[in-house]
Amino acid sequence: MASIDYPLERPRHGEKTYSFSEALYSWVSTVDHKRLGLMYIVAALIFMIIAGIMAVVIRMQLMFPESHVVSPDTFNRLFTMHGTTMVFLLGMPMIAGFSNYFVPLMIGARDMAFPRMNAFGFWIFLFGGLLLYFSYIGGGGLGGAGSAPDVGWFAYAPLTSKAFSRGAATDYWILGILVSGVGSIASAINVIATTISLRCPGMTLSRMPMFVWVMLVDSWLILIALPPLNAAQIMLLMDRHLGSNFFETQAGGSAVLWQHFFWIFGHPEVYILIFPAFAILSEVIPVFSRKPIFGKPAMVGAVVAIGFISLGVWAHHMFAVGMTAWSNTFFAASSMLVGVPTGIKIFNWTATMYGGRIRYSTAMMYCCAFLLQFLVAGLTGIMLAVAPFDWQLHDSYFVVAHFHFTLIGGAVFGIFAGIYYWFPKVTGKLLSEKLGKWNFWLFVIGFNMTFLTLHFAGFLGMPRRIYTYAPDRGWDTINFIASVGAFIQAAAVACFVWNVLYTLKKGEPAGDDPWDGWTLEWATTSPPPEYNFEKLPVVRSSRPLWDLKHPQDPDWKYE
Amino acid sequence: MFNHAQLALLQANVPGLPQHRIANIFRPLATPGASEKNIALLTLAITGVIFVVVAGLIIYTMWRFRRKPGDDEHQEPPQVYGSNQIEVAWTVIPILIVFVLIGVSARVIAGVENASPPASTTKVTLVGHQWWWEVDYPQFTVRTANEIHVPVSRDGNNATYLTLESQDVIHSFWVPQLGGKMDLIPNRQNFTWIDPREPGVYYGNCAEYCGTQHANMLLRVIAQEPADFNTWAANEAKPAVEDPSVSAQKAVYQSLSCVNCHTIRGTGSIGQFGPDLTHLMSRENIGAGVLTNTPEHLRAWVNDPQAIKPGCLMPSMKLTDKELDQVVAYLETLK
Amino acid sequence: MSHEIHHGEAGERTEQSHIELPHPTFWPMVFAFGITLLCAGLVTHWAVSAVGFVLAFRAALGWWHDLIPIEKYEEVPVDPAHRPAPIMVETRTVVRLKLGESGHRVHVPESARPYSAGIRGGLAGGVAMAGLACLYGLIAQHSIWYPINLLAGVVIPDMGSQSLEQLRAFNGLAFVAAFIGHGVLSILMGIVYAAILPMFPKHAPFWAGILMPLFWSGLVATTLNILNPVLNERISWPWFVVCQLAFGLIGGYVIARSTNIHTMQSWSIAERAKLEAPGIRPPREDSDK
Amino acid sequence: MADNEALTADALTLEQQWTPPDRGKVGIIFLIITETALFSIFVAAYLVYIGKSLVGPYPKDVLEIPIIATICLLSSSLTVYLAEHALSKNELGRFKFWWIVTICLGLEFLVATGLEWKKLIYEDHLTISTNLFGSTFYSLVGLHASHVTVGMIFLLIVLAVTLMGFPIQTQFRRVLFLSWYWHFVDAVWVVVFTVVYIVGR
Ligand code: HEA
Ligand code: HEA
Ligand code: HEC
Ligand code: CUA
Ligand SMILES: [Cu+2]
Repeated sequence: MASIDYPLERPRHGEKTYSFSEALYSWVSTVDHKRLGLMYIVAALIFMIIAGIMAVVIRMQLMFPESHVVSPDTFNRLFTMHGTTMVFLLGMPMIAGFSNYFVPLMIGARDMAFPRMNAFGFWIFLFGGLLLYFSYIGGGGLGGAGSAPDVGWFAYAPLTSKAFSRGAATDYWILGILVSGVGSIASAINVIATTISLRCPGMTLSRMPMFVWVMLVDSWLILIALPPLNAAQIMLLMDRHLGSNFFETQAGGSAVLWQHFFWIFGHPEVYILIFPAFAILSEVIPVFSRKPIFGKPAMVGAVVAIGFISLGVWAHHMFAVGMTAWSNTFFAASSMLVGVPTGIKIFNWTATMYGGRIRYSTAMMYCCAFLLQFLVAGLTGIMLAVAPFDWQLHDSYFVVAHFHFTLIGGAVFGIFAGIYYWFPKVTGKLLSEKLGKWNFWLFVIGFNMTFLTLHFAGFLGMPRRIYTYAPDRGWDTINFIASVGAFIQAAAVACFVWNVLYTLKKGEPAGDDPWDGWTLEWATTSPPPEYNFEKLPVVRSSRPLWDLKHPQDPDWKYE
Repeated sequence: MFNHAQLALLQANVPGLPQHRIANIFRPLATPGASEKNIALLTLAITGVIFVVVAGLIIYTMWRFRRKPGDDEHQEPPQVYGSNQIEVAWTVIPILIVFVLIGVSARVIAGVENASPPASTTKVTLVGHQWWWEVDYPQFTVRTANEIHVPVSRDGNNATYLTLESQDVIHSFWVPQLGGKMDLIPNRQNFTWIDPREPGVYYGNCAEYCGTQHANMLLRVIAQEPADFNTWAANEAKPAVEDPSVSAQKAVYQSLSCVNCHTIRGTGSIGQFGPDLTHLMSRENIGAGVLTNTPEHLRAWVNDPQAIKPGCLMPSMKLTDKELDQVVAYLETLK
Repeated sequence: MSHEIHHGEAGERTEQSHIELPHPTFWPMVFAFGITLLCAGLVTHWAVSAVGFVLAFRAALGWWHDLIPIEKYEEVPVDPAHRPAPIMVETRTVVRLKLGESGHRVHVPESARPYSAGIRGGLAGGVAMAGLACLYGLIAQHSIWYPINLLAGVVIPDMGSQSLEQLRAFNGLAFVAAFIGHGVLSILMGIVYAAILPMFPKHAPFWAGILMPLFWSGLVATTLNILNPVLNERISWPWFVVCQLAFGLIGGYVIARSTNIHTMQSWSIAERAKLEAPGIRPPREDSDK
Repeated sequence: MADNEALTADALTLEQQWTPPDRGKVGIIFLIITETALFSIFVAAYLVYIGKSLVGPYPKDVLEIPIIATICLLSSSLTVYLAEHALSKNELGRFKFWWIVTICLGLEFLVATGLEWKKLIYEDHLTISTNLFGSTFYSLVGLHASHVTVGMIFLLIVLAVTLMGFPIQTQFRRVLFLSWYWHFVDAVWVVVFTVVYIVGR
């Protein structure tokens, strides 16, 4: 068995061509963490394009008041599937993908702790996602008119009860996420076990790269946060199929309880989604600034703090359900407190760049854009956390703008930075910088056109999830600009796709260590062999490759 | 299908009442909205300053430390690992800011939520339905739909207290210029209050996704001088107008299944599923704000509500043209 | 099964011809598919679940077989044509932070005020400020509780509707709120001040003690109607500024009086543990304290 | 170069001392942690809905404290420990004995639960859809019982292969982890028992 997928620069010894079925077989039966990681990332990107196209349709419908691009029900399905896909089928597998590929390489291991469970995790995520999408065909029950879920990505009860959500659409939503959630849990356990048990000699916890640290905390958050969602979904499934009454308000059940359970998951989830970006920035910024990460212990402390505080802020999504003044105050306070460790991260990245010699490749540009956009996102988050302000902003387009700033300006920009940074390692080819710049600027401009403006729609009272609006409410210009921005974003993503395809065909060879990096993955070939390292490395500091490149002046003397 | 853009131009105004269509949260005209605006401004100022300082720092760093063409390629910059002192500073300063914000939020939260109703106040029970609002005035035994009439509260001592309930799924009451939202949740009662300072029609939307026609679950709060409000309420409290000239048409209405879903007080029509039609013609809008209440629109609505508000819970009744004319003629007398 | 693992420097080559890796298997994939079908049966047809169950069951057996009695491994040949380029020693030097010193890898600053000085300073400033404020209360309103109640107006909404009488009287909740608020703010301010003091130029600390409170007063003045409406109505600005100045000067004085200690941040662990031979860095006078 | 010599020596000692924790152990511990998170939500739902049922039957009318089942389940924790201990000493006979005892105790628990449910359903007419008590009771106890069942299946598999002559000593690690899982299931029962039969009544 050998790799057959990506074109390699160096001819492989004794390479032979594989037939399609052999290739397929080698992919479905692989337990190699790199291939699985790659499959995760590719699947996630495909889901992102699908959900992105849905977003473009949403924006087309909202471009003008009273337009009829899609019907109300279709619109509701679109935003539900868009949100659900982006969160569960882009965000979650991205985490698994990046950590699968790079954690073993960075800690000097040959594979993940449980390779077979790793494969299982990927496949069940994929099948779960496909099951969700199967609802387009089977949502009305076999033979019935099909339809996808239309209950919003947080599926508030009792809209999801049998009485208000007929057909099987909501069941598909539950099952799809439940099934793919099993994959997330499996991969999280795997990452934790790998980092704890498979570190190469000398890789103490304090020497572990920031990337690995953040992924470790992220996996921990997944383990704590996902089960509440799964539990609530199981209850909902029982409500719908066995007639239990958890969220049946007619029988005394509580609609608010679902919200608590969902957000006990949901808030940590948003940090789960942003953490990979944090992880990637913590690797990319130092390398392109030519300096070690500033205040590593504080950075580690900050992620851990975010991981813990974020478990206690969930009800800031529920300021309008009529909680007592005490609860509202408590959740407002805890939400604002998350800003403190997050601030530490922003400041420390900036300080890493300060005094450096910054090389602006596309990866680094995405990092810088992240810093500025995520700053805006975080500060609008603080506004939302001020409960009285949130009574106005809740469920308005301001919230939509806030979370796209965190999710695109934050998570997606971070992921793109990571892709530009590690693409040469994974494929042996450098992505075109020229196309990369196009991709970057189009994305940044389009993104700000869409979502900066949408903040103001929120100020003018525009609620979210409306399929249409009257022309006299003062929302039309804003929505028009936002929609144009969405097309520009689509062009940006298309640029990216083109860049990847083009590079795979004709890209420049990258060499093993194109960025002059410091972590262990740059010590092996691009792409790495199945066994990663011929000899498992021994490390003495956080930057093992610095030590080798500067034998006179190694890090280990100073840490 | 209807061209809504054209219809919107026809929108009739309540004579003399300004229309507050642009629901700008920074132009509040009631106490809760005003205190929310104040704290919003404070928050915007604080976050604005943070943004300017931090973004300035980031941009400066990005520019100042970029690699320049003339740089010595044989040098790496100094390797600085960190600084506890600076890090403490940028941990503690945000804590300070957050501490202040928490204090102020706590006060405003309690101020709005725990305000006790003054002795004389209008009480309204607002019940959410998929996709319309039932408005009850227990003090006046009035039940109407979609438009919430309240007295103006110029000096703030004539506030209206709303009890929020829901018949089916969660909805949310949001009239931005009057105040923030409060959800209407089945199997639970929520409370909120508004005290519009100026007469006018305040626009708002249902702010919690509640199904197909969530977008067309619009809200209007109509703030009137107390005298006008009382006149309105007195009229609403009466049973439906008996107009002998339309008794034939009334009979047609009553022979149809409309009566299963709609109430017209004083007649045999006692359905509870749809909006109360007793004083239908005193309303500016039909279908929770999708259409203005003109005879043509009314006819169009009764003819085929699904064409106007697709998915709404009133079926297309498939009336003959004749029946349609008669039913609408009857409805038009319900002043 | 031999399970040797060889360690070496990153990128080092091995003499082994084969490396053991887990054997590929498709059973996990089939298992996942089975489970998905099992669930999908709920919304389609029970037969789908049945097929899913059979698949999952068969796959579980297959999976176990890969693990038990021993995990299946495959021997992957080490590919001599596919080896990382050796890691080159870089010729680049590293810029020193200050010329002539060894400090090119540092934690800055090298010496600082201890945090305890910050806490002490913050407390001293806080006490001074509170004392002055109470003095003002005594003189202007014949009650030391008056300023305390006003301060509590930041968090307590009904302070605004209270009469002058009530504001003069002792109010337990207000006292607790004001005490905690004032105390925490004072201590945090002190810590910040101590932390950033070494970064000021020489006489700056003194001026900071005066300028910062003035700046702060200005900020408060513009936002006080939102921050604390009660205080806004009743504040006496001269006293307010004096109280702020008292905090700045006294707190600043207490902090500035403390001596710098070495942060030792720039020392390597070996040095800190006194393991490293001398000579790596120039000797210092006040190494600890 | 002195430095390099120091390095090599350093590397060698590192390699010898480097014994990170067993991955299986880490895996099972974190599996237990997520399961705990899952259970805590069901427990939370149970607590929230205590006394909220609109119609009967109510817990105090129909629930009887399952003393014997509880004793069985809790003592099975001890027996599984004894079995695993015996296996670590390579005493196969004792292992088999205690393992079978464990299985019997677990089975007794499951049977008791089944009988309890049968009584509740057919005599007291409490089903999952009757009221909130029914919903939360069956789901929480059922979730626990399903975990017992899964544990039981694994216990039986181990027993079966052992009786078929498979050298189970070679799988000591896996048996150990299974016993940890079993302890976890017991610990959860303590919580469920407290919540359902003591607090909830
Ligand atoms: C990646 C995802 C992500 C991230 C990181 C965040 C980060 C934050 N979010 Fe956001 N949020 C979402 C994704 C995210 N959010 C999503 C998806 C929703 C909507 C879900 C839905 O309804 O569909 C949402 C909704 C949401 C709400 C509910 C709004 C509503 O529905 O009414 C609130 C309310 O408090 C909130 C707050 C915050 C806060 C305080 C942060 C903080 O963590 C931000 C911290 C960062 C900073 C503050 C900036 C940097 C700090 C400094 C420069 C230091 C100085 C700063 C201070 C002293 C303040 N978010
Ligand atoms: C990671 C998360 C993520 C990401 C990246 C995005 C990306 C985008 N989102 Fe979305 N969004 C959510 C998460 C996300 N969103 C969530 C959670 C919700 C809430 C859902 C709910 O309310 O339930 C939401 C809701 C939401 C709404 C509100 C709907 C409503 O309330 O009515 C809108 C409206 O403008 C929107 C727009 C967009 C747009 C324009 C993008 C763009 O950035 C998309 C850009 C990407 C593309 C455009 C890809 C297209 C690619 C091509 C065209 C190339 C073609 C190539 C090939 C064929 C190979 N999103
Ligand atoms: C199955 C129940 C049902 C029947 C039968 C029904 N309606 Fe309705 N009707 C509704 C509902 C529900 C609404 C609210 C729709 C919305 O706004 O989403 C409504 C709204 C209306 C309105 C607008 C009221 C307002 O204030 O917005 C009018 C007028 C009306 N119906 C008239 C009729 C007439 C006339 C008939 C018979 C020919 C009829 N309805 C039959 C359920 C029904
Ligand atoms: Cu009602 Cu949205
Ligand atoms: Cu949140």
